[in-house]
Amino acid sequence: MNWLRDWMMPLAASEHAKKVDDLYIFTFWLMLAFFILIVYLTVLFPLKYKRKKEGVMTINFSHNLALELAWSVIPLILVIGLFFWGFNDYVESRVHQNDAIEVHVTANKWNWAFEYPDGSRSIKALHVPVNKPVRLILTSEDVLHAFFIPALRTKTDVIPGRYVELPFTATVAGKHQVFCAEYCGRGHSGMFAELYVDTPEQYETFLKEGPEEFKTMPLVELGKFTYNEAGCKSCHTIDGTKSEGPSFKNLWGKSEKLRDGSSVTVDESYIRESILNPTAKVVAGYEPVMPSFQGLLRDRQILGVIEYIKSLK
Amino acid sequence: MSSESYGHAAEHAFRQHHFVNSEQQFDTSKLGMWLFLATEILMFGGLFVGFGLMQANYPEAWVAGHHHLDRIMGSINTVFLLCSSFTMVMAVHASSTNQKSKTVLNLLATLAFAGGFMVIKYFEYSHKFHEGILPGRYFSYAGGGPPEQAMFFGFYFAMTGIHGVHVLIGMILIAWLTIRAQRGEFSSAYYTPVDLIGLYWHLVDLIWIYLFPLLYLVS
Amino acid sequence: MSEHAHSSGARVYVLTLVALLILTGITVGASYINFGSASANIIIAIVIATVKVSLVALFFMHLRHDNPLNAIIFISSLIFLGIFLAFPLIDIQSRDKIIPNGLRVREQVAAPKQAAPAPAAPAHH
Amino acid sequence: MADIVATPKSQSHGDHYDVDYLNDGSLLSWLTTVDHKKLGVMYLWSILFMFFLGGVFALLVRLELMNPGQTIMTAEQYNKAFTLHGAIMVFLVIIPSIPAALGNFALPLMLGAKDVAFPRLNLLSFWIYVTGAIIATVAMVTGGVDTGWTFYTPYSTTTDGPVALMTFAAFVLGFSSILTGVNFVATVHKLRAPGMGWFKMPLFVWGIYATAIIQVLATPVLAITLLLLIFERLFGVGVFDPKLGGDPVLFQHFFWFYSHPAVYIMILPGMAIISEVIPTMSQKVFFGYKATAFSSVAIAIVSFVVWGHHMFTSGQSQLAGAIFSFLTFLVGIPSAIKVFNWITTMYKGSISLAAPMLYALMFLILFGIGGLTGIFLGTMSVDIHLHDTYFVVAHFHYVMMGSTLIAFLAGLHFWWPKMFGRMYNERAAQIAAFFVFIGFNATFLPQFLLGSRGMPRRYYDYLPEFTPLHQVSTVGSWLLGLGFVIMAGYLFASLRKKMDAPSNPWHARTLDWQTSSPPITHNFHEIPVLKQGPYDYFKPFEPSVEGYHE
Repeated sequence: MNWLRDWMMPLAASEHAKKVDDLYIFTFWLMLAFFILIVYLTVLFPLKYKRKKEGVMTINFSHNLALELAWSVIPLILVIGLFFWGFNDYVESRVHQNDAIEVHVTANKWNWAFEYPDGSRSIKALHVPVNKPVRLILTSEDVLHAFFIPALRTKTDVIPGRYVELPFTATVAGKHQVFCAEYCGRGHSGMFAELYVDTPEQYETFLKEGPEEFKTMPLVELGKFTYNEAGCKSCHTIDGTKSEGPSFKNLWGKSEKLRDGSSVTVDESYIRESILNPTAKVVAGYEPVMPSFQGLLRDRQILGVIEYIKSLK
Repeated sequence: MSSESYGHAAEHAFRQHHFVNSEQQFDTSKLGMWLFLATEILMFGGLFVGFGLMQANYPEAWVAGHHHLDRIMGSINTVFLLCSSFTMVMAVHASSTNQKSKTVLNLLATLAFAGGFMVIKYFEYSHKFHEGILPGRYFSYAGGGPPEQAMFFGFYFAMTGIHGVHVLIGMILIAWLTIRAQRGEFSSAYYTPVDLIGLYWHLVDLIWIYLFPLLYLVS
Repeated sequence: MSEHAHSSGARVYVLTLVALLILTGITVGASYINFGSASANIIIAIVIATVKVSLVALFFMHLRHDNPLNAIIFISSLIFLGIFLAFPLIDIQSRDKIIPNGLRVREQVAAPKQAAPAPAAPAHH
Repeated sequence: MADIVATPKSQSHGDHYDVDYLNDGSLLSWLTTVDHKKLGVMYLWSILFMFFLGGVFALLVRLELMNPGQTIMTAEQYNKAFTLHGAIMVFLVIIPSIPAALGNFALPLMLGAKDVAFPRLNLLSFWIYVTGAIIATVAMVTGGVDTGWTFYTPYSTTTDGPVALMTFAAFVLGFSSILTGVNFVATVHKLRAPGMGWFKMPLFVWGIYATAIIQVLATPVLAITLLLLIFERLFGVGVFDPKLGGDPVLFQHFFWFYSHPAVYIMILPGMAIISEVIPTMSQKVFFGYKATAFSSVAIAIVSFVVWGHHMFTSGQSQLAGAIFSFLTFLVGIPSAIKVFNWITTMYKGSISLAAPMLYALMFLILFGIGGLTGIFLGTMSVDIHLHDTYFVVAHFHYVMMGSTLIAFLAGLHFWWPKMFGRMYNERAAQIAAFFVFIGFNATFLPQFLLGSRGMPRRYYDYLPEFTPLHQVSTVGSWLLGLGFVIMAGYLFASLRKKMDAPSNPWHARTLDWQTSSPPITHNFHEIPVLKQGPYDYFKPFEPSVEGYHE
């Protein structure tokens, strides 16, 4: 029956997903049997006993204990069976694995951010190693969201002010879609993320160097991507207007006056220092509010940001 | 039920045409009132459930919040409402036994107790407003304490406020009853309105019996 | 239609009122005494309130002599209220309290972020 | 087909007494009428108007989903459109549809009563409904609401727009529902005709009675939930807002404590109509009368303890989830009993395939799908995957629309001759039923597949791989709309004819048919005295109203 499963369900990327599919398909056949019975009788009786003459008396068939017991007790036994099957699979899927890799997931409107055990982070792309138990710990910064991975047949609501967990072990390497499944406003239908189930080597590389495309993207483009996704744009504009931080427009090569009175030329090393240790040299007229991006941005991303700032003339 | 024909002149004027006799009408009205009271219980019940679950989460805030409430005033109000319930039931009793002046007197006494309750509530509320004890984000009490006190007072004002509205509605209804009783409209043959509004009034009392310890006596 | 009016006369009402007032005194008095834990005090207060409510319902509201249907309605509203309280209570009492390793520490480090947009919450504010 | 011979026993009643209710009194006097039949008819028109409005929003939503990306509206407009579609259909159409419109009209007639227990309360309830509808309309035109009909916090407490007003509208509508429920419970208890014991009541009455119990016990909780939500928005009390220490999951408990039983407020009256139409159109005694009657009440009670199955992924505790899952399965059993009883009732009947029966058969199939797919959703591990996807959307549309609304149409076609004294065009009714059936299934069957493949609900935009199924669904919705247009056509056309309906076109045995079509103002000339059970089609008809014969 694999064709049926493939037709109805997305790819199953974990053992749990396969179990869910088994139960789903089993329930499907069982319900189909009942449905066919209902449709058969619903069509048969009106055709067979179609009114031929007005005003005839019909039989007095008003109850039959055996029949009534049969269609009460048989469904009862079946649904209790289904309950235990479904309950069992559910509990199994939520068992806490001690050696699980803990990834923290933060949802906000309308973005997913991930933080790995070594402190590195990614946005809209979750990397996990294949065949290793993973434990997501999720929270939301604003409203309810839901982290939904169809390929793993799992989902959980993400609740502000609370931590919920979502354990899984992905067994099929590759890229899988993640949706937000709890309505959260305008950007709800675009609140995607990708789940990358990596081979152990790929995962190691990811932790060291960031996602694959970081290595291939042109530097300026990577810088622009980082500017948009890593949060730079919340405080630094690119059109020259003043925000929490200095604008990036025409910043390159400029001589900036610092809070302590000294001045500095904006070059590669100053930008790098400002990203990794932002409070060391703060430009006059600004508060030292920028957090460090140490561990958050890979080397090539920092280079990209520098190139991007260069390009903003 | 009798099989008497519809539409003929009623045995007395209080019967609506779709009832067979006035006993059926009385029973039906009373059943309707009890059903309405059940909805009231579940409506207030929702508040109690929310209150109780949040109390389990923030016991300190609840204790801190209750310290702002005056146990003495609460107790006096409880006594007022209990007495008003008593005078109300006496009014029902009097109206069902054709004692017109006793009915009116008891209804007036009920009104007086209810008025006393509202006056004390007014003093309690204005004292709290004065101190900046307001629900939710308007809570601006300077004396400190757990921040969830704002939530406690959200419940306090919601519960006592909705209860107070019920008291007010009850007072209006009782005032209307008093006028009708004064006109001699009630007798042992027809005192349904007194009985039904009496039931309503006792329910308002019942709710207060739970509100009082939960709000004022937490410690 | 008025049999209940005769069966519970004024004397019963007076006795009920006296009992209610005494119980009010007891519950106020009990609130000054510490019974060991906060929940013990609450339970005592609720038990007394329930006794008072039963008195009002039975005598003032005439449920004792009334059509049993009315009592059934009253009691079933309480039962459904009980259901309404019980299930959320079961839920809240049995929820997993997940405190991830090191999360609290990280939260403290991250605390000043509140001033500036945090990198954990980049873009689209 | 015999007409009623309703010569009044006593001429003293005067002419007014014999006028049919439709022509009794000026048009203006309808607005203050306490006649349950007129109120039923006024509810009917209001609900049909609201159904039209909700249907327009539905078609807009489907049109937007014709293609991925922006098709005809922006994301904000889409969010408002589906919210309004849901809120209108749930609060203004489906919940009042059968009890308030058809129930008001038929219930007292079936009981042999002159009116409901509290006619003035009935009038009040109608005007509260109208007030609620007006408030909802004001909320719609002053910006609209984008919370979804479920008003989940904290989104609903933080989003812009007149959410408090919309919530207040639902709050007001709740009171209309409560008062109707109170009225019906009292009516069923106290106003049954002489000889009508509990087990001689028509099953429609049982169904409406069970519904009324839920309305009385559950709706007050909705009222207080919405009130707390309004407080939350106005004062920031924080009960449901985690930023202030509250618990958003608690809101879901509050909401579903009402809204799950509300699903049964919607479906029980539908089942009630089917229990009336099938034995009548089959001229067969109802099979398993007591089991069906009790299963209505059982469903009503069990419906109060299953609400948590809306919350398996919500962060509710696993223990609570397991309890709710188990109880959910139990509620399936009474439904199964009903389905088999309906089918067995047709066995060896004398079945007419007139329009009401067509809709009843349609109900059996669509409710079959709706009910059986519910089993998937009750199973915890499967529900985790299916929750908040199109599978759920399809499932509840099969139950709410495919079942309740189709049953409403069955009832409408069943009682139309009684309500308005006119027969509609049977051929046109068959064509409309065909389009409704094809259109409905084309709209919602693909959505099961969309859901199991992982398409989340309330999405304005979607991945390209879902496009073909969405397009089938959208085209289906137009066919469905076409069916309703045809229906509106022949129903309105019938109203322009002269009154031609016989008093008992379906040869029914219940009391509502033992008076003229349309009924006289006071329903019956004499109090009916029950001579026969409601479905005693195995013996000759013995009217319970004196002077009535077929």
